[in-house]
Amino acid sequence: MRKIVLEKIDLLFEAISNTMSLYLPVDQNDGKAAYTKWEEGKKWSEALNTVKSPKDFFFPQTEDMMEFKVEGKNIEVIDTRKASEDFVVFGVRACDVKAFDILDKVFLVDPCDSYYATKREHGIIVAVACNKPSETCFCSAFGIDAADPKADVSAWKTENELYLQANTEKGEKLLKALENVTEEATEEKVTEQKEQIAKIMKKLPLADLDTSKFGGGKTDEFFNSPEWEELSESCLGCGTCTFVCPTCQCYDIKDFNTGNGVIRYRCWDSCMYSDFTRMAHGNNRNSQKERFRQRFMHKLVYYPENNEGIFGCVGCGRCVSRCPISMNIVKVMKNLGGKENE
Amino acid sequence: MQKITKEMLIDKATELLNNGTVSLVLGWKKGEYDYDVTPGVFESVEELKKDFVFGDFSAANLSKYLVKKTEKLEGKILVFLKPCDTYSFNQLLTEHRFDREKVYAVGVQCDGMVDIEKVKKIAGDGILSVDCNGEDIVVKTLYNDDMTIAKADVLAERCANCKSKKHVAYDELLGESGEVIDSNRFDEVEKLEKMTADERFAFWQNELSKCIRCNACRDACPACTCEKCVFNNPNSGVENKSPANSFEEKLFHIIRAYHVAGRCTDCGECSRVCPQNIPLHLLNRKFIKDINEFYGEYQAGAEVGSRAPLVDYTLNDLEPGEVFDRGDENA
Amino acid sequence: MQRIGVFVCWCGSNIAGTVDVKAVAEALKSEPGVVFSTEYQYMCSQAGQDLIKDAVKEHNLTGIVVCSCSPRMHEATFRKTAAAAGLNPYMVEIANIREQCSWVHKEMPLGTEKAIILGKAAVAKVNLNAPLTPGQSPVTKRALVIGGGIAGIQTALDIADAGFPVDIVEKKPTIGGKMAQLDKTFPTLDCAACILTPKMVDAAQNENIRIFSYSEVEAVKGFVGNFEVKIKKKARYVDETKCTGCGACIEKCPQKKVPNEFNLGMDNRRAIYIPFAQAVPKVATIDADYCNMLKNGKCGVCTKFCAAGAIDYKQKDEIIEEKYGAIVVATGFEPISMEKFDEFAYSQSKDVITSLEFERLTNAAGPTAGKLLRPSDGKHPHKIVFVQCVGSRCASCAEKGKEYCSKICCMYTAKHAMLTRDKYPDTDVTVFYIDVRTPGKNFDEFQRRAVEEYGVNYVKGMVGKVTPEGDKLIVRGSDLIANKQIKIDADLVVLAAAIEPDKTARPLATMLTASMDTNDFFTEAHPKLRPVESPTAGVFLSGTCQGPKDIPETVSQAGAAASKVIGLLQKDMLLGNPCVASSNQLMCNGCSSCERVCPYGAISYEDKEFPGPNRTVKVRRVATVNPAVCQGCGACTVACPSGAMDLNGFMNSQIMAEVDAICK
Amino acid sequence: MQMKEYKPLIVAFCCNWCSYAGADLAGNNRLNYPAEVKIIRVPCSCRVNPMFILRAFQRGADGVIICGCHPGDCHYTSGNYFTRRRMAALFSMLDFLGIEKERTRVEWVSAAEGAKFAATMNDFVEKVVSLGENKRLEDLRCKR
Repeated sequence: MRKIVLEKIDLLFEAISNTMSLYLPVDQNDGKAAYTKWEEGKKWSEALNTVKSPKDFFFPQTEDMMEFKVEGKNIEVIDTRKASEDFVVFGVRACDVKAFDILDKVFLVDPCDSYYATKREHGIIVAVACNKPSETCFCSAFGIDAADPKADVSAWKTENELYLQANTEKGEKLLKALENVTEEATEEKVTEQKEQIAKIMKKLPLADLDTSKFGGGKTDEFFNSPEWEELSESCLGCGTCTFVCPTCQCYDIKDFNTGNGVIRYRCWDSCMYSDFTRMAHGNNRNSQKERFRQRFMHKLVYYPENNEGIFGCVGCGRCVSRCPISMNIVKVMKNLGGKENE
Repeated sequence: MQKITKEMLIDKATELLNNGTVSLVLGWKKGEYDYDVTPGVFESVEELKKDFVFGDFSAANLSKYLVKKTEKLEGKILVFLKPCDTYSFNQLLTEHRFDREKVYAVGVQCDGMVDIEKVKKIAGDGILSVDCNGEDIVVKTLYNDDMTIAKADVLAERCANCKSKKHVAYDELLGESGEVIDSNRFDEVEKLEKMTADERFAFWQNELSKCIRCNACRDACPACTCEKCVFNNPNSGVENKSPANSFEEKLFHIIRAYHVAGRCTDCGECSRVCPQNIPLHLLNRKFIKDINEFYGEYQAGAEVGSRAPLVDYTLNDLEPGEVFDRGDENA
Repeated sequence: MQRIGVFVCWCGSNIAGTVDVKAVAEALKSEPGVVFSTEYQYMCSQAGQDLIKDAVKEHNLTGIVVCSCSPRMHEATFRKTAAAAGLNPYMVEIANIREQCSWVHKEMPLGTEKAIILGKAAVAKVNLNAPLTPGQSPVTKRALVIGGGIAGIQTALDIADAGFPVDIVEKKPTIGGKMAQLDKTFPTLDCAACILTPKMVDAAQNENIRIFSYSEVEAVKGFVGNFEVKIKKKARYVDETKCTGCGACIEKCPQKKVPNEFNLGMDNRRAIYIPFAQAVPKVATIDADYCNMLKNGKCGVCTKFCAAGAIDYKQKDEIIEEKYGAIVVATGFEPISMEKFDEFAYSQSKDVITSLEFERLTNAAGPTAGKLLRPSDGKHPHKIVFVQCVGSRCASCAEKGKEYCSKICCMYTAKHAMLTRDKYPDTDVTVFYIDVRTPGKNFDEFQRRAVEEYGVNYVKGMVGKVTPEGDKLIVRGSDLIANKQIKIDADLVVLAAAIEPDKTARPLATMLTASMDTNDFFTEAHPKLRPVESPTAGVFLSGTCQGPKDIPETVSQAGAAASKVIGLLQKDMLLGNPCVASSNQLMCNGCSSCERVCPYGAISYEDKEFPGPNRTVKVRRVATVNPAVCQGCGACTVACPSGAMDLNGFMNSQIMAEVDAICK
Repeated sequence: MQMKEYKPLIVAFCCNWCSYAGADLAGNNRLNYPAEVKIIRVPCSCRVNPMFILRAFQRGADGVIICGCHPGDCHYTSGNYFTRRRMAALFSMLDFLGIEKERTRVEWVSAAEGAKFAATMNDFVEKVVSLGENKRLEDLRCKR
């Protein structure tokens, strides 16, 4: 385990940036944190988390896939990908780290998504434990330990220091490269910090959120629940929840005619949108209720069904705080989950 | 001035349900916390008693829901409208978006809504309870003991610059209806106007770059009730799902603001719902300010049936080239 | 996918001199959809057109791009060519490489490059063209004239003379309008009644003309060639078919204290009345506001004395529905109210009168039998002051007056002054004027005669105040030429009140969806080139409803409107312009934005059923465009936020394709 | 690549009845204006949707000008009055976003004003050239 005093943390950032790009949460002018490329003067945000999740680094909102050039009757297909370089995403919370697992299960299984895979290979994630979780946090419901995030590197911020622990080869390599700016450390303070966090976690309003009702094989139980009607009735059908969500992985592939060729790109799609998965015959989910249901059934039933019971939600609380009408997965779980959750 | 409590609204709704005036009630439902209020429909007195709330977080403008909720409705729906919501209500009526006969509108006195983001900025994260009590609010968090904050300091931007406490439409009123207010709502616009073009460009480039094209602004906007939005229509030539680059970001927000220009009542929902806190209302207010200055004061939704300025004209209107000659703003 | 043929014209050396036409034809060959591309010296020549026709057949073309002169020159030509080759004429697009390219650029490379781009834009557009067919609609061969003044009468007579049936709707009990109230007419001084009443009789006797007097237009539906109009025939409580106009009822009517509007309230009439002796139809009307029988059921005198048995107290308003092919608006004018002009003491003194009241005072059939007597004491006035421009040209007093010039006041004031001096040489006559405006045949000569031969005192300046003092009216004004204040103790003051459109015009315009200007005068389709047509097809304008006019002008405009109507009615079918707007109702919100910008009233709304989610049905209000009325400006397409409204021939997608091609 | 002289790209929307005819007249009188100006014919200036203008900028235009009949002379009586309001609002908004206001213009050109058409285009092109390439409303995907 290594450590660095927080006063000197910029030295750490500088050391990383010397060899690769470093991204970390930085406060924006509206007071909200967003992942930003580090350069001198940028300060690591104190905020619990960013509005947009770090999935953007591996699965960007918009990503060019290829380009077509048309000359007469010939079409040339051009791979426009640039050679990838290593980069570090620093300050990722336990929930978001877990979210990468969920994305991996989608993108890295056969057929493997090479766009995603390349970025995952080159990305090094430094996760940081959550000292001050928010009332909207419910990661513990999904078995995530906010005090002990497991990424390439795990980190803990104490009053004066930052402790770093490598968990993977990539992580070790990174810490090795940072030996000049860090010093050897014991786990004492970290254990203390973990305990403190654990205490807070128990006090969170959503600490007891029960997921046991949900999981694979529950389609019949929930699909026709009368609650969907009421839950979805004020849904605006916007894409906020899906776009701030660290685990939503749906995308659309579109062509953009530049006038000189066609760029084929993919971009995030939202199951809340009326044209989501529209097919030649039309749409299979015609009402907002059906679209709303799809999102939560996917997170709570369909995904676990296909992925050894792992839920498609990590309890980061982004949708809880960002939904324009304050409808979210917590309310859905409590309403569908019966009295135990009331 | 009397304080309006949720009980008063529940009583009113109960009365109207019981006497058969309405069959549904459109109001606000309590959430997980004190602040995450959801718009909702209530069908019975029991439901009202269980979940109905009204308070400093009943910010959502319910008028837009009338478009969908009245579609197949037999009988009437009761809707509670704060003063600014009544403007949207009228504007929707002007555009024939719902049948007035199917709605029983109760105007509710509004003392301004609280922005939870502002509360969090002062009190910190981990909010356990927010107790709103007239002038002050008491906040309890995981990390702090009770903290008392002046409500004035955490008012939502649109409420701090409230344009009107007057209900311009209602069948019945709960509490008092106030007056149109000579607010400072154009101050921010003016500040931007006074900047150089380069500064303005930098400002908007930065703000709009945050856009994630979640469409929340559009989907919450009571003026955006198109059956099919041009941005969802593959044949429109502007359809897109993502803010692919800075052009797409600008295109979306310019066209959206233009499409609601003269129809936007300045209800502020766009900025309220933006997950990225982009001050979108400034775009709308720019149009409103321009329209007021170019063509005379106009408040969309102030009356039903009024002619929006961009579907109107006079013989001696300002020339587009003269827009910039009204005194050199950068001098 | 289209099969497009490109035809590049040399126009001799006009194009080929600055544009490498061969290069253009070659470059456009590889554009999407193009299957054939060629050039020729004169595309518009017979040989050139044959070349196009042959190519259409040989290459199975579905679209044509002609790179040539302006479409304003030969678009019609090439459309005919296409039609002759069996193509829809609207599958042709022109790239203007002469007026907008070869003639304005000097260097061959530049001209060629631009010509290619313009050609590409045209190709991009044709790729999205669709065949268009003009709509046809039948014409109802009957005209409606709204207003029975001299304008309406003349229009109706002219249309009737051409053999078409015409209905006149007049809100008053008689036709004749304002002209019937006049005494003499300038500049010839012939008596108004002598020239008007024969026309009224002509109208009444013309078998093609029906007169609906005491009637109003209640509702108008439809469009050019096919208007459906509801006319309300107000109850006059006298059976028109029985009344002989003998006047016995009037003589015996006990209610004698009804202000006589025909004499502008300067004397009284009975509750049953005929406005004036030469009224058409000469039928009595009962004024329900004053008739004792109708008010409280106590009287019935007229019934007793009516030998024809025409009195019918139970008569009700009657709605007549009729179809028309064309509508002429001839609603005329009213003098503006003088109530707000306190400075002239109009409401304070009976001896301050308007010029129209003066007409009645000098008219042999008026309240004084033509003797010029003061309304207050019946004495002969010895000093008369005429004030011109009362409420006209009054930019600063918009709240009570009008900004425009009422046009007729200078001449009638000169007429009044002259006639007064002629009949009563002992009377001093002073006219206050801002300017004397007398353009018109023999107009200026007329006004000069008033000054030079009749000694009318013209003072340039405005009257500041009129104060009644005893039996005098003290008139204070300024003489701008002598630069002094003057004071006249007058016996009578005559105000040349501005004229304004009749109050019924505005609601009528709404019914007709005809546009009006801010002064409520009807707007013409084009101020210079289509002065008697309203922008709404099939609605025509006659007389002062379009703007202030004197009688000769009114009559000539009436004739012009009639000739336009005749031109329309003699057609059996109207062929529309296919480049009209159309609404994609699936996307339409029914918000009315398009309707509000449509200058022609071509857009209406209907409630229609649409499939909702999951086999439900929902009813929505959606716009529909009447292609016979739409003129294709496209204003609605931009007003429509959802893009549901598009314009055939200039579709959003087509224009964007052109933009893309140009910017490529 | 060789540095080329900067040639702006100008899209001119001209109404069929006045300005397009005015442009034709400029041609008839052989009045020169830069070949960078490309005209798109629309029935009336009120047919021009703000989306077309943004589209032109997206696709690489450096300036967009809309020409219509003089107010009061519209073939459709009121079209250009709507254009006037729409474009005043739009241009002001573009300026508000910091996009150079000189890149957009509305000019009233009658069918008789061939000289005005040419002069307007010369002036407009000159202004746009002085601004240089459109960078603030560009879509890099369209610039290859």
